[in-house]
Amino acid sequence: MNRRKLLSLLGMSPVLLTKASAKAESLPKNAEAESDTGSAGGKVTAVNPKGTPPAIKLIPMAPRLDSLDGKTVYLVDTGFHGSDTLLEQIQIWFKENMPDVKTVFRRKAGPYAQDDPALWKEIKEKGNAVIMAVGH
Amino acid sequence: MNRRNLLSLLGMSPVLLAGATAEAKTKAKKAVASAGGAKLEVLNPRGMPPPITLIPMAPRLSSLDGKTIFLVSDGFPGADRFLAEVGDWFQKNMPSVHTEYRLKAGGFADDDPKLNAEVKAKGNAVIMAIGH
Amino acid sequence: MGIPAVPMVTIAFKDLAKTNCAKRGMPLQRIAFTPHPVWGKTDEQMYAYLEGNDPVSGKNLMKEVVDNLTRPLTADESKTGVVTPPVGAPTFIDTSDNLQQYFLDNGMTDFMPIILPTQEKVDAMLKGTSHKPDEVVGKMTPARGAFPEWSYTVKQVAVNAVMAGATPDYFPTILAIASTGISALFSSTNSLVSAAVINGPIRDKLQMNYGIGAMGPFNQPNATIGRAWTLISKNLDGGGIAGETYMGSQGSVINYNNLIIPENEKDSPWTPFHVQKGFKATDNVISFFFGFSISQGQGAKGLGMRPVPHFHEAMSANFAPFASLFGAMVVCDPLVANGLGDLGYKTKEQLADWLQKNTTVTVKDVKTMLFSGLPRGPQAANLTDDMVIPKWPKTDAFNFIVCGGQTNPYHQVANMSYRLSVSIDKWV
Amino acid sequence: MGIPSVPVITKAFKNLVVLNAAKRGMPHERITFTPHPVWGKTPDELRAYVNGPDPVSGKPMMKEIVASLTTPLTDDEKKTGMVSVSIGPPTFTDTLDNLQEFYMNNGYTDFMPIIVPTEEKVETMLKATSHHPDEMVGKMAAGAYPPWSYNVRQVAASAVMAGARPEYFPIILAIASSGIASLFSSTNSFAFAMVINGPIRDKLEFNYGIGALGPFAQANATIGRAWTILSKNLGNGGIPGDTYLGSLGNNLNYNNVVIAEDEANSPWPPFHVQRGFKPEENVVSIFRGLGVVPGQVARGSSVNQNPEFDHQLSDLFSTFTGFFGALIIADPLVARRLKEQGYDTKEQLIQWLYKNTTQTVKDYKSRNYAYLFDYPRALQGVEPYATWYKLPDDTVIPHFPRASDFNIVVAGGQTNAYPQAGNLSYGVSVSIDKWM
Repeated sequence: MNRRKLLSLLGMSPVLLTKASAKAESLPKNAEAESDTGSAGGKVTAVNPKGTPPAIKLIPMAPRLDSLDGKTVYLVDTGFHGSDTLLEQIQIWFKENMPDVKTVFRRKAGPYAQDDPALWKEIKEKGNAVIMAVGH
Repeated sequence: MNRRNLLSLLGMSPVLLAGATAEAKTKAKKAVASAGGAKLEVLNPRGMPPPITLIPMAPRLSSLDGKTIFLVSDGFPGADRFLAEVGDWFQKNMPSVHTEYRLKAGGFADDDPKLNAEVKAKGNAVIMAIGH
Repeated sequence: MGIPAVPMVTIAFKDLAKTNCAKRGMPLQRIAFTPHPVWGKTDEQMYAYLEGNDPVSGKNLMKEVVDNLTRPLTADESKTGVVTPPVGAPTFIDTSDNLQQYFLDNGMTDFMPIILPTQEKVDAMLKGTSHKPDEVVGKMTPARGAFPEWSYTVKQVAVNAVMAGATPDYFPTILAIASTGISALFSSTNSLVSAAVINGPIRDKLQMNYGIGAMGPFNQPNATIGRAWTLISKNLDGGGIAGETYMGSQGSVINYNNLIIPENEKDSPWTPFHVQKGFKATDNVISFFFGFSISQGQGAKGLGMRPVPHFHEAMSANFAPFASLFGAMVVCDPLVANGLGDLGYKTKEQLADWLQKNTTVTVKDVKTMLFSGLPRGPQAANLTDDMVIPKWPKTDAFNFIVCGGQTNPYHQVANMSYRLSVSIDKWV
Repeated sequence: MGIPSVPVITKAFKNLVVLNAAKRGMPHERITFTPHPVWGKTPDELRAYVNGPDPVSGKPMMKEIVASLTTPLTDDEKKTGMVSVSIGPPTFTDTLDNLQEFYMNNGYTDFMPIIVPTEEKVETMLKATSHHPDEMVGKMAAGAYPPWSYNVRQVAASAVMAGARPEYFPIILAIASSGIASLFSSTNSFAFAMVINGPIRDKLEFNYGIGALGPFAQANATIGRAWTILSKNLGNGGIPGDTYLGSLGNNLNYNNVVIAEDEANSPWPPFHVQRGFKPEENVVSIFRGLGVVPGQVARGSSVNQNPEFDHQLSDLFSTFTGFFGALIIADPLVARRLKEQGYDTKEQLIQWLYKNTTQTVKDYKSRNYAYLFDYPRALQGVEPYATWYKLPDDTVIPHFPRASDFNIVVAGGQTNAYPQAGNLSYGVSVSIDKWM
């Protein structure tokens, strides 16, 4: 599935996103009245059972760097099995292919969905970019 | 639940049983109509139960004095010890009654023809323990 | 037998005992009831039962036993003849709301909404098979030997398939289930569960889910075929009546929809299950399992081994509380199956071989397990308490099904035995 | 953070991550994918991943990462503002048969027949509570997603669909108010349970006798089912690959584990009273974890001996993860037998089980959940994990970290002295009366 299709599943049309409009489009159509073969005869009106999703605040991405030369990249392990080994291999890749880049490996403390404010503070002070490994 | 309700759940009315008729009466009532909506006709989802042959109970003894009673366990946990207590009770209360303990072979729902033959040959009555 | 008999039944089985005697032709059987349970009671407590009253009749228990053996029979008790229990009218007419309620009140559902089985919908279902509506499909009982078998036709199965929410293209699979006569609501005080493994191209034709959430509520064929099995187990054999034809003390949630496991054949490194059982890869087959529930394997030791998880050790650890009465069925995510392949288990048989040898128990422990048995035959004499023996004597206790969405290398383990496989194609 | 970052994700989570980034306000987030899985792969195999292509874009993985960190942002990527998400029109009109199919095809159901929620039926449901149809009931998310909110009317629609009777509605509202979805987005296929206490059990004819957990009563069946349907509709849960990721799935998610406690036949105080409620209050308590297993298989109860349920339960727990607790579902026969053995209170049994259910540090560390969940806590200094990770391998430690991880409820038809146990943790208890 491509990103456009995925987002429309979410009820977010790409058009909508580009315009950043707060107005919702009624995407799902009414059930079409098809051939009236059902033994349950006439038409009835039924309510939509869906809850109310929160409005989404768009977050601009952080500005990119001109180049990674001489920069410090933090490699952050979220704690899933195998992430540490993958990030080690990324570290080796930088050493071999972009030796000017300094890499720092950190395992995020706390469960995977929890923030680690101390780590974020450290990265903000000492780092220029982050690569996070998620999944296993 | 009393026996009458139970049997009618089964579709066997006590009347029916007493009459021992082979004809099944259509007992289920039509659902009663009430307000709202058109009526539909729908099919009964039930399968076909086999006919039941009534089995007359074996004639009773006039008294247990001097008779042999087989105490038969179905093999559930605790049944053996329970029947040992039944044996004790006869010894204390009706000492002329002779009791024989037997564990029925096979699964709890299986017949044990060998045991049946032995009981028939040597016994006058049976007490079976079921449950645990 | 011709010899007077009195069943002494613990009161928990009162309804069961009475209706079952009636179904067997002795509706007026003289039964004496004792308090429940006897298991776990001391000899003194049991003797007190005997000196006390029958909790149903209120009469002195042993006096009642003696009386039942000696009091002359009444005319009704001596009756012979044949009775056919009626199952109600062939059709019911009412509004859809009232009919939903009527089916529920009369024990014809799993207590959830159904599609009402109108003639039109049943006819549409019947188009899903070439078999004639009146053809007898099979016989079923809530427990073989304990209850009489009922029989049923293609049409009666179709009514239940409609009710479950199945579509006509699922019907051959449901007929195959019904043809085995296996009830999903087996009557035992153990709350047992049933599983069906589906193999062959029909999995994709029906768009069955063998990916993410395969065993959960995410797909129509998985959900409704499983549900249909429970509905036919109630309606086609009189099963699933709590206290009468269903005795599981605590019950199981799995009985609602049963475990429906289409094998993920394309992502599996191993032979599909039906091919193991002698069918062709292109055959459509449903295979049946039965036993004590299923549990998730990711809590076990061994799975967190680094860097490579020891799936086989985790499985063996997960079998620790299993009873040897039933076997071990393992549902492996494709990631697990492929991981095991990398570890050298190139076939299901190699894995079964390792697990049979390495899943062990002490003789002493087996003696404290209600549903596990010690080896029989000549070796039985030489067993000592501290001896370590395999939990299952043969590798055929182990069965492996590959299924899952590959989001995590997890497996689930079921203390369940394989029963049989039947062709779905035969019912198309 | 203001610092450019790139998530590196295994391909299995593609849909999840793209959708989740969008829900969190970054629909264009630059993501790099690796083949799946990385768990169980050797360093050499992972090296090949790093030197190979991103399996989604086809571009060399590391070049893509560097480019993501250094290519200037497009206008779209810099955008701010608010977007709302559509859930479609408030009603649909069609024949009952077509609506039945429409609701299923739109993911509103559990793929089984529903009662179509007509305005009339929803109105009837709403009469069973004094709360206003527009009152907000709560917020729910099926994982680490922005939660959805819902009012009394929206809960009523799901209740009708599940086949619930109006008198069940206060219980369904109480469940919805907890905000706990019964379909949780995790690659683990979690299970959920509820325990019902108070006089409402008899008023609504809950089954806590024979077959208590099975398909034998309308209240148990439809209230359990309503939880799953509302988790889909109100919490946006249960979309495979997006908000549901359980690899194998869990059969218990259809109807959930609904346990009405058999208070009358229990020798111990009912569960809600243990939690500080009065006996006459109606309460639903929620549990979550991995599932439920039967106990009669384990060691401790041969035919020839009297059953030892304490030992049996302890044995059964060997395969449980200590990450979740143990919920013991004792048949009244089991509970009374335990009382005869000397466990006068649930607490005494819990203390025994806590002390006698043990494992070695070596076995503990070999558990997947220890590495995933406990080790990061140990790094934060959280006890007992920080201490456990420092102990020698052969040290014997408790299987569950706290005695409070155990809970006991009594239910069953007394046809046999069997327990069941769930690897389930207590979440919360909610008043049902509040929603009458």
